[in-house]
Amino acid sequence: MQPDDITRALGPKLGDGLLSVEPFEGTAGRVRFRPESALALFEAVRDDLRFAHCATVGGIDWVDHREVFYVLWSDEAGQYLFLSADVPADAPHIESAASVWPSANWHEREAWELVGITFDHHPDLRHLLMPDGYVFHPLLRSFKLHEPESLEVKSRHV
Amino acid sequence: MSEMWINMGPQHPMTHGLWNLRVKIDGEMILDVDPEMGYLHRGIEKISEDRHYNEVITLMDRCCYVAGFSWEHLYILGAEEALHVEPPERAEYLRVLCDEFQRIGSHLMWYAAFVQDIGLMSPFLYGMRDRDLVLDLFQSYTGARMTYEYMRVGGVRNDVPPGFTDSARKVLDWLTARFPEYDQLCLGSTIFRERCDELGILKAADCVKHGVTGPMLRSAGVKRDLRKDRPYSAYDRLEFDVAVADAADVTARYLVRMEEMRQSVRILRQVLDWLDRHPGPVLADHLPRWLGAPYAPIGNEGYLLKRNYPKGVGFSAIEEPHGEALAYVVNDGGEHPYRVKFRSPVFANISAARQYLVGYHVADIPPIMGSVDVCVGEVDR
Amino acid sequence: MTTPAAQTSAAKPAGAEPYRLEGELPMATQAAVPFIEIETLRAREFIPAAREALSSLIAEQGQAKVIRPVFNWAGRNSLFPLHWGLACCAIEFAAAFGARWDAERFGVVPRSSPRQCDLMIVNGTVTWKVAHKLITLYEQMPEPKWVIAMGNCATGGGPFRTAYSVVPGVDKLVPVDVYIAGCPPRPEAMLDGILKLEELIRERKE
Amino acid sequence: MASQTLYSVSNDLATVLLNGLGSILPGPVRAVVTNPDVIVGLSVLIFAAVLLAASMINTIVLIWWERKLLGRFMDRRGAMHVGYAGLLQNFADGLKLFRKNTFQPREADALGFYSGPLAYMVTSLIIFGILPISSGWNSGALPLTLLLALAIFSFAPLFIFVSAWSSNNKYSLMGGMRSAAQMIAYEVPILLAVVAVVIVSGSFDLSTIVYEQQNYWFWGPLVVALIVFVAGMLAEMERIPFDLPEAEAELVEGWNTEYGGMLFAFFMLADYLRALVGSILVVLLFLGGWTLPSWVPSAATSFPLAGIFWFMVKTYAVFGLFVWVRASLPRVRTDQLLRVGWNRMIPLSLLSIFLAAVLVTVKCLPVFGCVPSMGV
Repeated sequence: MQPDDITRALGPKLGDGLLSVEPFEGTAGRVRFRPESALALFEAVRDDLRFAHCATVGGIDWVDHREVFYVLWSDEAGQYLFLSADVPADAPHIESAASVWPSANWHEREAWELVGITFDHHPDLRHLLMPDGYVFHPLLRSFKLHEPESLEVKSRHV
Repeated sequence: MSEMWINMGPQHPMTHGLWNLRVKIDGEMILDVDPEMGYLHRGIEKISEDRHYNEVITLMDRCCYVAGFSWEHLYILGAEEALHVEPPERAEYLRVLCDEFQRIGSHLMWYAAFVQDIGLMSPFLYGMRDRDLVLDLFQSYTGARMTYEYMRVGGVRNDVPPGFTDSARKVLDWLTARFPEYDQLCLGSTIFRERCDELGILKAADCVKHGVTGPMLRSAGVKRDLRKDRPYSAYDRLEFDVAVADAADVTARYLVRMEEMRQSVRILRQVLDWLDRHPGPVLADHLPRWLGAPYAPIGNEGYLLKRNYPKGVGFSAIEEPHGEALAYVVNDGGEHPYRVKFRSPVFANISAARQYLVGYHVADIPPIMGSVDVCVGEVDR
Repeated sequence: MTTPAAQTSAAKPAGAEPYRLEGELPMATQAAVPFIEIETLRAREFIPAAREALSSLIAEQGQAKVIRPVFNWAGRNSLFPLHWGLACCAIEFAAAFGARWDAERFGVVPRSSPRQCDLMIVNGTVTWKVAHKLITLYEQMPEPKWVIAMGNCATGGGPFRTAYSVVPGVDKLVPVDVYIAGCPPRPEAMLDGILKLEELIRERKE
Repeated sequence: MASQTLYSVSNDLATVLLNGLGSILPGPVRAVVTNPDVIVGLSVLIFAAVLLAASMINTIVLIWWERKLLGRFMDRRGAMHVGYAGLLQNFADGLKLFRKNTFQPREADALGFYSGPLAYMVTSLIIFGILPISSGWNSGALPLTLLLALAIFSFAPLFIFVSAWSSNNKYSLMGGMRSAAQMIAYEVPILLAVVAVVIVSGSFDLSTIVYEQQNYWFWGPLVVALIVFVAGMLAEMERIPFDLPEAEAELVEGWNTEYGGMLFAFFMLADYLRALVGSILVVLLFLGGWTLPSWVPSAATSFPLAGIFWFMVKTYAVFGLFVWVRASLPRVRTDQLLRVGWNRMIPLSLLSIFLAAVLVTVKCLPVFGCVPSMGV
């Protein structure tokens, strides 16, 4: 499957929700889309392009905005497909893919927890890796790790 | 008896690691489960952002501690793509060697843990005994039993020592002779079949729906193996079959893993023959010194210089012993990776726990979760 | 010991009447004097002295020469570690119980219930999420108990000491007796740590 | 020499001791010391002390035997650094557990929590008072010893359940329930299998049953009963493959999850006491007790205490068989266990009764010689 095929299959359904389809080495391509049309894209990708397996969902903090990416696999095509959407840093939210691919459930919980991207209509958006009540999102660029020395001093005072 | 929730974990003999399975039971029946992860979340993805490309390898060994080589390989493939580096061919074969021995080691560890879950005591010792032989091989060329730091961006750290291939063949011969023994201890036992047949069934459609991969998926009859479907390193030049079974139950997973070990032996014999015939460099020679140095020279002047690598993203997928593992390495031109994202197969396999646990007995939890082969290190990262 | 007997005997003038045999005591007329008090009166001189002598004998001689060494011998030769695995070191912990190293030679048998353990081997990275569970487990173990920090992570955080979720050393949570270096330590190193702990127990003074 | 019992020996010993003591004491005290009641009391004490010491030492050696055997089955060596070949290992374990801090969980019921292990231990010990160990060496002369032994043996589920319930732990509770269900399910086939032995031997007395086996052992003609009995005993002793109540994989330590220190040591000891009783019962009922086949040279049976020696050899061999099973079989599931118990074991034991009845009626065994008549 080539990027052109993907554009041809998705373009009519999504309209301007589909921003671009770039070639990406080792995969069928990288589909950039607007977060508003997420659910329609997911269903189209799953039903029309037959990408039934959602391998992972992740987020990247680009400081001025955040990127959500989905990695999908199709047995028919034997290829991976990347979907990625940019969400604003001040209100990072996108529609949950858990209704389309149930496997996205935990990956979205992790992305919410670590990168701080809210997934709307997620069935069970609670902490997965960090204890309940943890308020930070560690994978943001603004979250700095401790230096060992400062940690030493701090732990002595605890 | 009324319904109640019980916590299995974080300290529980069933878990084989640090996680908590909350189980809602009615008598001995399982009504609902809720896996609770994160007890081993070490922030590997975050620490990687503070480390040089070769330093992340240290973390990868500890990410999945029973399959360190596979995770090294996964990360290295992604980093090489992000940094636009090509390894020499011998290094690729050496990586396959590491991978496949690691698969055997990991499956033996799984075997040891799994048989203990259903109450078989001796095979645990047998599995550990034979795994130690594989670890001895690793030790002979990496110096470590579990945490190797062997692969490098652009190749591997060093070649195997002289005489390695012969001793490796001896280990393979020994293992080949042991496999029927393992089968006899498990499949030959009526109690084993009574316990494991038609247990923990997860059909192919559900597997795909819930992201379950690896031996669990192949035990449901789906012939998906990234070594065949999306060959990396030298796998396209090697002959092997993908192990599949149909029953989708615990016994089927056992069969798939056993067959995978046999196929790994087959691959390894080809790799060892190739290594004997094709000497050569194991590290790409066009690398800058800090990236190509066999041992990372911390404090070296050149090491601390700001590098301006061509920007790029690396995406790699390998068939880990537990399933499909992905790495996504974003390189923004700096000396550290901008973002590293890993996809752990066990993460997805556990997330589907409700699908294959509900409806069975409490006593079935250990064999079912044992057949999933949980490695908490890579789930929590 | 002193309270009831001392008060009642102080009420009576000491030595006013000599102690008599039990059969001659006018029980009927002195019904107010309870039997226990008579016993106490008769044993008044002997019991405290004997008790003191005995206890000092046991404390100084028996405890030091017999009892303590015997129990220390028993304690150090039968260390039951808690059967749990935190991270990488847990695999080497398991390997130490495998056929090649066989930690059971030294009487080390892992038990799953903390109630039956006397040694907690912290074999891996301790995160803040598991910290309170670790403390609970430690408190569930009956005295006397020991802790071994196995590997660099348990000792000081290891390669993850800068991470946001990792406790930099388990000695921030529970008292540690023996530290084992290594990432992960080899099974030999773990056995060596257990033998070091046995030396500690040999010299135990309580 | 007339048949001796351990009790009669201790009675003789007490008589000699107290009479000797009385002869050097003044008159009024002598009358007290040589009083028959005092002699009986002292002989009971001696009897109990000897039994306690013998059974405890045997139990601890049995644990050592299991650990060494298991080690060998698993390609390792087992305990070997404490005492010669690790013989003192279990003494160290016991002493250590004795020293451990004993405590009860906050929500536990103190009465059940403390009395459960004690009662379990005591009932397991009582059985040793009635088991014959060699010809002329009954522990105590009682009729119907077999019945009594099995009756006391079946007390255990009650105490296990009491201690499991009162320790207020979910795992303990589940372990206790499994234990009760399992033991009750396997009492029935055990008793029915024993009936076959009783039919053939014509007695409920263990000494008589052994005496009847002097010509041939019962395991040959009653092989079905032996299989049922051994399987049932495995379940009663809660050993793999029937160790569900202590199933380490799912229930942390089963019903003794909350027990530590000395109470846990009681459970351990009582478990192995029961294992010892089980092995002894197999030897007594099916393997001829202390007798040896006639083709064995007489030198093997003529040395002092030969009967006890061969009896112990057989007991440890039978226990070794149990260990072998433990080393090579996985654990079954509760429902499978109960299904096997009710659906397979009971028909099999009924079959064994039928076979035994046929054997007795036909009065002739082509292979094993004539069956003695009932004689009752």
